Amino acid sequence: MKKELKIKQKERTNPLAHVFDDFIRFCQSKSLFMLHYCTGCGAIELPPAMTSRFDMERLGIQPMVTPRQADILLITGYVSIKTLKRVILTYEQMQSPKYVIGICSCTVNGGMYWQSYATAKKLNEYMPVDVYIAGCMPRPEAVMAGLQRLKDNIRNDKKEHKGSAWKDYFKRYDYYLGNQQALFGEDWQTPTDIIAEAKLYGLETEETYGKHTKLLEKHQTPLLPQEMRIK
Amino acid sequence: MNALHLMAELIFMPLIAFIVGMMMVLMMRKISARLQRRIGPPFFQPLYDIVKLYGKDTQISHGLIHDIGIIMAVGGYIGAEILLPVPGMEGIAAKGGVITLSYFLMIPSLGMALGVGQCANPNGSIGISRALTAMLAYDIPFILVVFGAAWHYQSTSLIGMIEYQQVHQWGIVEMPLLAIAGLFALQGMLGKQPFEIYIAPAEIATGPMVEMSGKYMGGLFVMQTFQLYTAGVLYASLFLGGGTSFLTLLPKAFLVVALPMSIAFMFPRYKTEDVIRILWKWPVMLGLISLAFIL
Amino acid sequence: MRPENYQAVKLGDSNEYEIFIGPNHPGIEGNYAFRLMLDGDIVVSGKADAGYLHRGFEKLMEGRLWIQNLAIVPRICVPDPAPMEVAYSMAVEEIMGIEAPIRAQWIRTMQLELSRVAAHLFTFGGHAATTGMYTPMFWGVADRDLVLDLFEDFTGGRVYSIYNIPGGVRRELPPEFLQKLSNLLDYLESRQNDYDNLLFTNQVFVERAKGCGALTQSQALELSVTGPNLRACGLAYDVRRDDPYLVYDELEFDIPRQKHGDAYSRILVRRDELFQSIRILRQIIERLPSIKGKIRTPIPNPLSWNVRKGEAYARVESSKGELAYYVVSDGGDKPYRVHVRGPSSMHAVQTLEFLAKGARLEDVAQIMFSLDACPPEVDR
Amino acid sequence: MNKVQIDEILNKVNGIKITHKRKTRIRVDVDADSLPTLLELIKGRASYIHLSAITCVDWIADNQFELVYHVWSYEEKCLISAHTRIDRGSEKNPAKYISVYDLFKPADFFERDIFEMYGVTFIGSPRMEKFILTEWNGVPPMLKDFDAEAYVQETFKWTDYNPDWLQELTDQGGGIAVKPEDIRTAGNTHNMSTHRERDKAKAAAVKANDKMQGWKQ
Repeated sequence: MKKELKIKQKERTNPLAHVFDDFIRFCQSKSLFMLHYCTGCGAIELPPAMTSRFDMERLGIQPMVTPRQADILLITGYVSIKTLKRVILTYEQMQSPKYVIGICSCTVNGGMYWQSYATAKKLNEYMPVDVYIAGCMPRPEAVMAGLQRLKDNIRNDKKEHKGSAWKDYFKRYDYYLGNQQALFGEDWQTPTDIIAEAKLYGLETEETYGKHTKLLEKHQTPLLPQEMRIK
Repeated sequence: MNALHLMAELIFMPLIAFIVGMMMVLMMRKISARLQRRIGPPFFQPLYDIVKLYGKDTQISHGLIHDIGIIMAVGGYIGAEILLPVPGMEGIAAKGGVITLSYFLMIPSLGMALGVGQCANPNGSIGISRALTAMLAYDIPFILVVFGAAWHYQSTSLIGMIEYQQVHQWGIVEMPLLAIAGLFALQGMLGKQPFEIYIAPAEIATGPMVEMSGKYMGGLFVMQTFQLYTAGVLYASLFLGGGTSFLTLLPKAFLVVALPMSIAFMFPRYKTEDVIRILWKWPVMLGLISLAFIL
Repeated sequence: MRPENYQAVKLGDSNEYEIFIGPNHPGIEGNYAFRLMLDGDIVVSGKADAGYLHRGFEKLMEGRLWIQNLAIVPRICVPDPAPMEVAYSMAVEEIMGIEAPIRAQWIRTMQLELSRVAAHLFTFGGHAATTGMYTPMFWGVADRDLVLDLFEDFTGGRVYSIYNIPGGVRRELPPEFLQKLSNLLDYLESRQNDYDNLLFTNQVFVERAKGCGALTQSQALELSVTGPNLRACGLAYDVRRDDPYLVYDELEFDIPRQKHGDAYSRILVRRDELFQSIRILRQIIERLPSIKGKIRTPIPNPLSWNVRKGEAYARVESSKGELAYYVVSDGGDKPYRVHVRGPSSMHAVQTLEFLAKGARLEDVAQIMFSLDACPPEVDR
Repeated sequence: MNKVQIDEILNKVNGIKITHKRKTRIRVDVDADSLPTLLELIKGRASYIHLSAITCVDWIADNQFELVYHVWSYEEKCLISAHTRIDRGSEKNPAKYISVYDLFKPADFFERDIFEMYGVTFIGSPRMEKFILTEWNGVPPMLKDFDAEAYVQETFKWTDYNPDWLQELTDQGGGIAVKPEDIRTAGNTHNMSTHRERDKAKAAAVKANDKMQGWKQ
């Protein structure tokens, strides 16, 4: 039994709306909670970046431990296929606006593990990536510079449209789902219903649907409210 | 006129609490940063965090109770703020008194328990059960402290207590043992190390906050500002003579908050049962001895 | 409100419930998972779930040249990469029947000990953070960064130095490097008091760590526990002394040990080892200038280098324990088989499962960090 | 215990070949049948109680797996590597061997590892299940006849890297001598299996450069 969701995005009629938007965007760029998923070696350069020597907190970036609260998903290095599944689950649980940063060359193109049967090569096939920080591994300064770039992107999103890559996941869900299915098999599904969300936020486009989403619908278990019983 | 005046106070008291609380959060983060040999966040960071969390495009709700829980958590503190007299504004403090206030201070924990229970995340459930256990642990010394203070000042109204201290000596001079017991309870109430059992990221991945996102997390951040403010001002009013103006009250409040924070970043956390044992042993003992003197 | 699609797994009529620690969790070291079955607060059973960091290293190495492999070996253990390079180079040297020049061996020893210092500083912070004290982590990582600066100075790489090569080391030390090293050691020793006050004698920390995850010596031997974890159980076994390699038989150092085998003993052993490493480094600073000579035994053109047929089992003591490389060559330009025996493959799987049973939920993360398990060594 | 004494103990096993490689390394070759006996003997009689590792080597030309048990003695300070060979088996009839879990607890980990990576089943090992490769459905990947590179080429796509500045350089006759795409598709050349091949490629690139009369002038 799937709930029909009828809420549509409201028209913005407030004349001050864009002022609020700008202010919120400014705050978003100033305060970033990051979830650093230690998928690989790059994770070792994050503690120096976070702690006393480079101190990320002075830029308003602090670590958070659950995906629900985080704004940035830091993928720190190669993603093995087993990890990639968890990364996608994590990504889908995060609340938008959300950003993905791929650290290390391995997230760009497989890096030095390009021969490996166990690692996924291109991260942006499976989720939209905002900023890549190449290097093996990038120094803390490079990580900080990448985060600064992300902050600039968020602040200038209105002009340049670089800070809203997360919308792409809803808009072109079929593409991402197709790549995921190719790697994990056709019965792949996540607990989050992306299509319903895309409808809810008014982000669905033609590319949200396709043959892959049809395949998903075939075996997707229906949403059932959890039973609560007290014995 | 009177009703209008009261209305204005009811709005301004939580607002002041919010702004001062944010500065206290900033101070807390700055203290931790200095102890950890780094610079720390910029001045407006707490504001940015809260605005950002409220400005999230999407939130996930786990049902009505989840929403109500957060409203209770924040609302409980807003209620507490208008019961907490500050210089120039009394709100409904004269009608409520410190007993009502201590009841109000329990509402946020219960509200969180409701909200988190709805999330169906085992980490959250463990966290909230620990939070309630911690509440049980620090409430006994807290009630003792409140009772002792009320008996000593012969008043259950905070206004009366402050007036007494302005005339006579500060509470901390007259009942030092009770004041120390109060500091213990304060540490437990703020949930800081060594009594930080319900946040515990390494054990239960931040316990009650595990499923909170967007506005809900923002609610918790707001709650934290109120929590620090309440703790600071309440302790200052009970033992440090309150203040005739904000210039005298706020330094005391900041000092009171800074003390547990400086201790917190130097200690690990106890286990749950150790927290109960320690909070029921030392502050309660101190409080009882102090009560014996007072009575 | 937004739709969610979760289904809780029901476990029948029992009080037990399941909790996942990891793979993305502050209480787990790196990318690793541990499933707990809990009854209240007590762990009924735990099951390690590895493979999140699996890259198929051993397969990759079979497909690359002997010299190319040097670039990927350090990546097997990220916090302590130097022993990996040295062990691999030593194995290849043993097959080839060559030996690194004496000066290269001293430099290698220095690199290993510096790496051990860095790894231990990292571990203190991690262990303390699991008990809720974050300040040592900030201090430790910042001090470790100073060691990394030195690495950058003499190898060119901050974390992965790729400094060793079969037959020696790549480069001569930069001028005045030993003076810098000496200054760093002075600084680290001056920090000892701070660390002791903050962490090792902190009453609350001692209370948390004492008795947590205790191993007896016989249990440790049965589970093949090595390194500081074994020495915390009272057996002074160290590859550096018992199966000497490089120049360790010419150096004076003690092997610290403790009796109780719990988390507190383990962190104390690491603390003492840190200062033993400093002692070794001081001896190296003293001796190294008087040792002149080449730093590399010439090897054939590495791009068409056929290592002769043979096999070797090279063991070194990393900061985690006994690290071994088993290298087989069939006479080709690539290794026929490389097997990595990471010390954590013993600690993070069977030992952790054994210690978690009956422990409290609060202690699981601490047990894992006190064992200093390094997940990539398990997954490879 | 000196060389003679340990030899005496080892020689109780039938068909054994002992090589003293150096002071702390002894190589022993035994039949597959007598390996457990050997391990039990050296554990019981000579205090070799620390199982350092079990390695499997795939000798595909001989159609055999070589199992190597590295056992260390804390008292003798010596490592015995016991080598044995078992039949490689086939896909339908995978290789089997006897577990030494009852002698050495850590064998659980190593045997499970070999089971995953090579498909050798150890009879009596407590957890013959997937551990690291739970998401892997293919053949055991460490087998020599599994071509990881072909699998990768089949499964994954690559990012093309053609920035403008590189294109400019290429137009002028410079740029990357051997493109990563070519390396990948050309199979073996990626590792420059011989330096001559690499030199050839270089020479070709230089020639091309000369023809273009490039940007150097």
